[in-house]
Amino acid sequence: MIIDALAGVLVIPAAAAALLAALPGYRLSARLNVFAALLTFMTAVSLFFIEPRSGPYLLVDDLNKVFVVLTTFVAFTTSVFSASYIGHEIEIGRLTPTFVRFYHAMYQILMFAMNLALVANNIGLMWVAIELATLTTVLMVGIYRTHEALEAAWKYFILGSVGIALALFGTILVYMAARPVIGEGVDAMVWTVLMTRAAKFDPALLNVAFVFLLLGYGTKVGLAPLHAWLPDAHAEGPTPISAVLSGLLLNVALYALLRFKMLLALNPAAIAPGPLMVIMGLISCVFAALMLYRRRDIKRMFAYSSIEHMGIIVFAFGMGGPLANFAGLLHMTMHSLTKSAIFFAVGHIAQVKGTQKIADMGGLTVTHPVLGWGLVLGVVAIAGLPPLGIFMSEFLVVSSTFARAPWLATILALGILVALGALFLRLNTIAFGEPRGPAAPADASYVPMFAHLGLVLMAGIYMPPALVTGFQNVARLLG
Amino acid sequence: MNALQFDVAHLLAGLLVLLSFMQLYQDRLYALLNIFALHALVLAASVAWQAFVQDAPHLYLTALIALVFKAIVIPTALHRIIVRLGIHREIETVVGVGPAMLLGMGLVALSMVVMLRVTTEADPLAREDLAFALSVVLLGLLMMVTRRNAVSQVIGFMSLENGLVLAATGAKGMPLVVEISVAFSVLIAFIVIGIFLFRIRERFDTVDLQALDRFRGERR
Amino acid sequence: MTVAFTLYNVAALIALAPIALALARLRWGSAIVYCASLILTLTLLVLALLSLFGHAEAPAVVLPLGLPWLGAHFHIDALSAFFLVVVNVGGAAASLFALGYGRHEHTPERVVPFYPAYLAAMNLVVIADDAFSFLVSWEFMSLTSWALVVAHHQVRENLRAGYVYLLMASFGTLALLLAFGLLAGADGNYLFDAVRASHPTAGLAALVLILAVVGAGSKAGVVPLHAWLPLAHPAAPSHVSALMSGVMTKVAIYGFIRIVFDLLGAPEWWWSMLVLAVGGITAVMGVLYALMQHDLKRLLAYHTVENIGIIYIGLGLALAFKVYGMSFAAALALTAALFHVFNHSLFKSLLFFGAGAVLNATGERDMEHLGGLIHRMPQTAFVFLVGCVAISALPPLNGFVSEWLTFQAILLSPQLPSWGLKLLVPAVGALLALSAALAAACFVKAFGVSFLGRPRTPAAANACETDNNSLAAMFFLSALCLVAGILPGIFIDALAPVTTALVGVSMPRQTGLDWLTIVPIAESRSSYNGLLVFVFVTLSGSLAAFAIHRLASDKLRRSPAWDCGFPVASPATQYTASSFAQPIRRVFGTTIFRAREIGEMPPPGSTAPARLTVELHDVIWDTLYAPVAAFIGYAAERLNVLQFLTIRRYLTLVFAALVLLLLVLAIWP
Amino acid sequence: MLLVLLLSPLLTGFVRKAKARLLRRQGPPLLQPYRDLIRLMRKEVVLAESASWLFRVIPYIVFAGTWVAASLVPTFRGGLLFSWSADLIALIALLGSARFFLALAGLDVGTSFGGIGSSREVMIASLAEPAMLMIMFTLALIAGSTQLTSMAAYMASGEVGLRVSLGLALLALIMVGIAENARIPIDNPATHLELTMVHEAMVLEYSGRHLALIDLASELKLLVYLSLVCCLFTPWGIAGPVATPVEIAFGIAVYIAKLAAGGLLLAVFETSIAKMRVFRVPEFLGAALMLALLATLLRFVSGSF
Repeated sequence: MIIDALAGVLVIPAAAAALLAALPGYRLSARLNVFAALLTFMTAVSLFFIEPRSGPYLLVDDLNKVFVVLTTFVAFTTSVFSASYIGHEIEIGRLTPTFVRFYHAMYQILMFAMNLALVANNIGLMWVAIELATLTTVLMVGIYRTHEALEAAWKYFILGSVGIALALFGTILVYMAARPVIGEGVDAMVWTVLMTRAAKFDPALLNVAFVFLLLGYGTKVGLAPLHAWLPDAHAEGPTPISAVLSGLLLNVALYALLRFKMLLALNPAAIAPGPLMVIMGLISCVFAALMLYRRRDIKRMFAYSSIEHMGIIVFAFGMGGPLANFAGLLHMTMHSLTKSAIFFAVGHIAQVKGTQKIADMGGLTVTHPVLGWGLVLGVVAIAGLPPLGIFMSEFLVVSSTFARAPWLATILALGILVALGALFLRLNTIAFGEPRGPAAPADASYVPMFAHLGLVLMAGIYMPPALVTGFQNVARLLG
Repeated sequence: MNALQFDVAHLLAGLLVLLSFMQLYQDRLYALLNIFALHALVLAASVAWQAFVQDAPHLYLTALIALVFKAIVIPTALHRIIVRLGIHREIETVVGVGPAMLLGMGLVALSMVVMLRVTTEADPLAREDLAFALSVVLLGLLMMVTRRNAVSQVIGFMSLENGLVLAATGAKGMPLVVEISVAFSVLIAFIVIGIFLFRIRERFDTVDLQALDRFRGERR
Repeated sequence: MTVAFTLYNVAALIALAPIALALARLRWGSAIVYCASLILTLTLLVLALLSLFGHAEAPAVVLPLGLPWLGAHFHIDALSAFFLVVVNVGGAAASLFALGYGRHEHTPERVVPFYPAYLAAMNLVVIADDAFSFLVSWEFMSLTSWALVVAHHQVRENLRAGYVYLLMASFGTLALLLAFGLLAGADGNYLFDAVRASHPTAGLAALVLILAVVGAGSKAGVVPLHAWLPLAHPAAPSHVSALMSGVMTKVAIYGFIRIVFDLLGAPEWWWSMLVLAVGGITAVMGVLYALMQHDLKRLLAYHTVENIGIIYIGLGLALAFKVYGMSFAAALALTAALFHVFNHSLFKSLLFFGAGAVLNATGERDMEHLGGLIHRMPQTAFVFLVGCVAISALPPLNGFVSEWLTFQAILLSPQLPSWGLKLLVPAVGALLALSAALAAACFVKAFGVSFLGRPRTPAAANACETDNNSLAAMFFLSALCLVAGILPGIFIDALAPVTTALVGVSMPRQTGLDWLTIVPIAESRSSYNGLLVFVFVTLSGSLAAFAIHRLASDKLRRSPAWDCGFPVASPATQYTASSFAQPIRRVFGTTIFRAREIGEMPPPGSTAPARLTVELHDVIWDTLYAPVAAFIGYAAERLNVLQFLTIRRYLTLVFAALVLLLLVLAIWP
Repeated sequence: MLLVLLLSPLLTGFVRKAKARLLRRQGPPLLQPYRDLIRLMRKEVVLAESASWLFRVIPYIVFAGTWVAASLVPTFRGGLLFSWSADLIALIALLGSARFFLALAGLDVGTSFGGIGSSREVMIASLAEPAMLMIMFTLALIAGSTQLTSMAAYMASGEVGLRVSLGLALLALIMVGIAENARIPIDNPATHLELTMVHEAMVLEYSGRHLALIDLASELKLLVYLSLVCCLFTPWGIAGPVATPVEIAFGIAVYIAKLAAGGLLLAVFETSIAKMRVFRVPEFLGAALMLALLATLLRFVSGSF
């Protein structure tokens, strides 16, 4: 092939973005959006079969392959969902066609940015990509132009930019640390080079760098207490974007963190990044679990649950070790799939009920059985009940860490339990009981939602050995 | 590099920290703006000096951006905003000046301690520069969280970012510096536009709690 | 081979669930589903019996499911086989009952799909051979039963019940998860064989034991973890309540036995004390709670708690004997516990079926609104009476036999060297005796108030006998109760392989003895022959009847009740459930439930009725659950402030975090 | 079996007579109970309309249960033919089931009196039964068996001696027996229209042969308890499994003598004490339970008590 798959995952979205920006008309652009996403996804999958060479700017290895494929897949399904969602938004006039055009272009740019962040072989490039992704999402969160949306976007924007600044400082520090060893120039920012020489870097500089990176990218991951932007951004933006935010952007930021963690892990003199991550993960998990109780807005509630799960994942990676890393990866994958599926459901629910207030929706399994039971299934999955995949990952996280750090694992387990309590408390009101709110039938596309849930279910019962070995390799890579 | 170059660079960086302190001390908006312009000016100078020392011509571009955009355009823009919103007589610090200064001292000391643990084979200029840059960043952040007024918060953010640029230029041979400074200018432009758009007077977000509740779609 | 077949059937049950979803709306849909699950459970039952009596160690089956590098292991040993029998007897009976009962279901699509899945899950728990499969099936069991509990979700209480239930279930699962995490170690040896091979240190084992007591106990309904049980069991449709009470709690017992007796290795002496104490308290508290109820199904649910306590007493004794190497005594105690497991699964299902039949006929669960049903539904009344006699541990039915065995085990315990046990065991024995007596009282109340007397409401007066399928199921179970009561030897011998596997030896063979007597230790010590007692009683009874009717009068005249000369027509003058329990409430309730009776007399001359209100407090709930909930609520409320900060404050948070971390670096050595 | 059947009314009659004598009354003749029974048998049964089939079956069940229980007690000779078919626990349980059904009968007609009766009956039983079981524990632990014949045999053999636990058990057994047989001070078998009555209230609706059976059953019950005391605490004179007619005759004589003594004591006790309020009963029985439990504990703690 002329351009290899690696470039493909970047070029296709970029081109699509340009095209969509020019293209008027909702239907066509929506289809094109879906098509581009699908194409990107297939290119990403092809990464597994034809190994492209990693250059000074682009890199592909087992780690980011997993991320890229996951990202592109969820991006694809989300684009399918957003086709029907946005259609409804236009009907009720919440969005004008111009904004829709803008929206689709932005969507592809976001894909481009995230893919770039994932395949970037250069810490500077990665930083730029993540900043780009942030700015894009800021614009999309504010797309409804309601006061609340602007409010949320503004908050996201300010906190995000501070995070970006901190991350940049960290990046500079890493460069400073690398320069004496590697020498000036681009090489001192290239992952592949950094990894080989990391042992000789100045530990003190690396430490400071990691602190800044942890806070900078941690803001994007949504770790407490840096999470403030996340719930509102999820609640006020269009639901597809909430799905992308929860399902993908958090992962991308997490990916950056992981890379730097690996870098630090290679340097014996530097502080162990693990404990920091474990503590922040625990704080986020328990904090978010408690925050779930007072939520009245359905999307905001699930945003907090994202924070909780990010906490669990970061905790797992912080604990390290092949088992915990495997669990973390698995949990991240499962969470992306499940959470985006939930947001698909929530999006349609909010549309049919005409509100996001939990109090105003009820008895969903009676009025809209498919949506309702879909939501129930999703919540069951996200709460970590079998036979769905998250149970497996949580089982691995808790049981593998309990022998090593009983108290931490216990706290985590209690956090999970508290969160489960909150989720089902709300689920009772939403899905069961006397029906409330309009009962008009939903013109929804259930395929993406149930595709995700189906995958999660399958992973909970049977995982293809190829996938397992892949994950195990990555886990070993993460140390 | 010889001692002179080192001293000059050192002097400029130190000057930046000093100016950050003065910003922290100032509570009149106009004065704040002027000091910030000065801040940007010094930054430009130090960047230029770095460009000369490292004979890296692209850094001149960065210096130019700093000079034109930060030292001239933004301050004037903010000036006009202040006039437009009629908030030029605001005295609005969260903690008093004294405590703020003390905090600033603490931060500078902290950054020194953290940075001076860096082993010495990283060249001294880099170390000193980084120490100063870190203090500038922290002071900028401190400014953001101790000021109520949007404009002064923007200024805080910008001085923070000056610290970043200082660090980036101090890092010898660091690629993408120009791009980064451009990107940041874009970011700041966004913020300023945002202030324009939302007519944000007091804080970044609205005053009264009911409004807050409405915004967050929550009822207490 | 049996394992494979069992798995096929389970798979068929699981596959039945989506089919059921499709069929649910059809007219005969639910009937088809229940019929299918009846057939499948019967086949499973046959398989289980084969592997129980065949004594052929079926080889384990490994499926490429579950944990990737481990796979899902399934294995049937004697213990699993026995519990498979319990599960599938209950399952078959419930399916048969549901064939009739299910027709009255308004929203079958909320019940039918989950029902077979629930049965499958319970089977899977019992045959799982690695920690992951075990926990998956365990929690899947909770999940499906939760779905069944909230089937009638329009009722607020049911939703709350389901909520509490799911929380407690997950809590228990987490405890078990931690226990297995400890057993498996950091490198994750989740296979049961590997766990057996690893010998945990004393402290570790102790922790695991406590976690097991908590984890399995929260599902079995051990006081004080029982809170969900009386809420959830009545909420579900009656055939499901029967399964939850009669079978699922037994599956929990299985989990406990599996961990403590099998996986955990040599026990410590104080373990048995813990288990015994838990059992005794559970038994008495359960029956006392039950006495205070007047909701029929809730009363039954509380009795499940009591019987779980009795079973735990048996297990505790077995542990104690095992510690001190008194294998035969251990075998006796364990047999008693397991036999009671079986018996309770029989009569508790039977009673819940009866309650379900009553619910269908009258639409009432509250005994205060029932009465006189024996006239309208005599057959149901009869089988319910059988169940009552059985659960009240009265000869010649099965409940008595297992309690008799437990008493025999208690009588062996003075040989125990440990002083703590010497003091604890008789106390527990007294508790056991007390709970048995109170149980009898409670079921006099349950049967008397709801079936005897005069109907208290039109609904009760116009009730009609339930359908034949339900009756068939109930008669089937009562027949089993009788057989297990008069021919216990067979069942005890069937338990021999289980006890051999767990404590090394088994009770002496019983079926060989003449007249089918059971003799736990030696005939000079104690023996019981249900058959003869039954025969004697029937003989002398009929003899007396015959003699009197032949020699003396057999004339009979109907007339209004005499009632000491001043009968009152209104059925409201009958004793109600709460008034029946009043003396016992006075004796026990004042301390345990802080029960108070407030009588309001109208002023002289006013025609207002006098009222007597009784208020009871669930002390355990108030002292254990409420505070936790309150704390979480408080924390949530406090933290919720963080949702409403200004951006500057959020920035302050970030700033603080940054400074904090830098400080950490600064003071880093 | 027949013997106990025949003796039981006599015992009741004797107790009544003795009481009357103690009260300086003439009192009914000794054989009065027989006459009552026969008369009742002859009478027709008047059944309440609201009574169910259960109501008519119960008398037979109660009678049969009690009778079987009675016939299990070795009265005058050990090694009864089927004594191994049920031990002491089973015996208690049999009496328990008799009571269970009787209480049901009280509720069946649906009158307030029946309700009072059975609710109080079960309250008493719920305390008396555990006490009984505890007593049984003590004895079983001493005798090393729950098998009545072997227990009696062991007790008869002199190696028991005087023991604290035995004394406690005896005391408790007597208290329980009094409660179980609805004697003063727990209940008053003589009266009807008294709100504190228990047993009589339960059987209020019965008449004719049913009443006869139930009365017979309660008389049997009294006999059972007395003969329990006899065979467990004063097991002298009980003939061995293989015994000559002379021994058997002697055994019977001794047995009747014991019964007479017991009845006399009972009568004395009853006349010398007043009926207590119903809600004092739990304390009375609680005391019995505690005594029994104490006895058991002592036994558990060391064999020497």
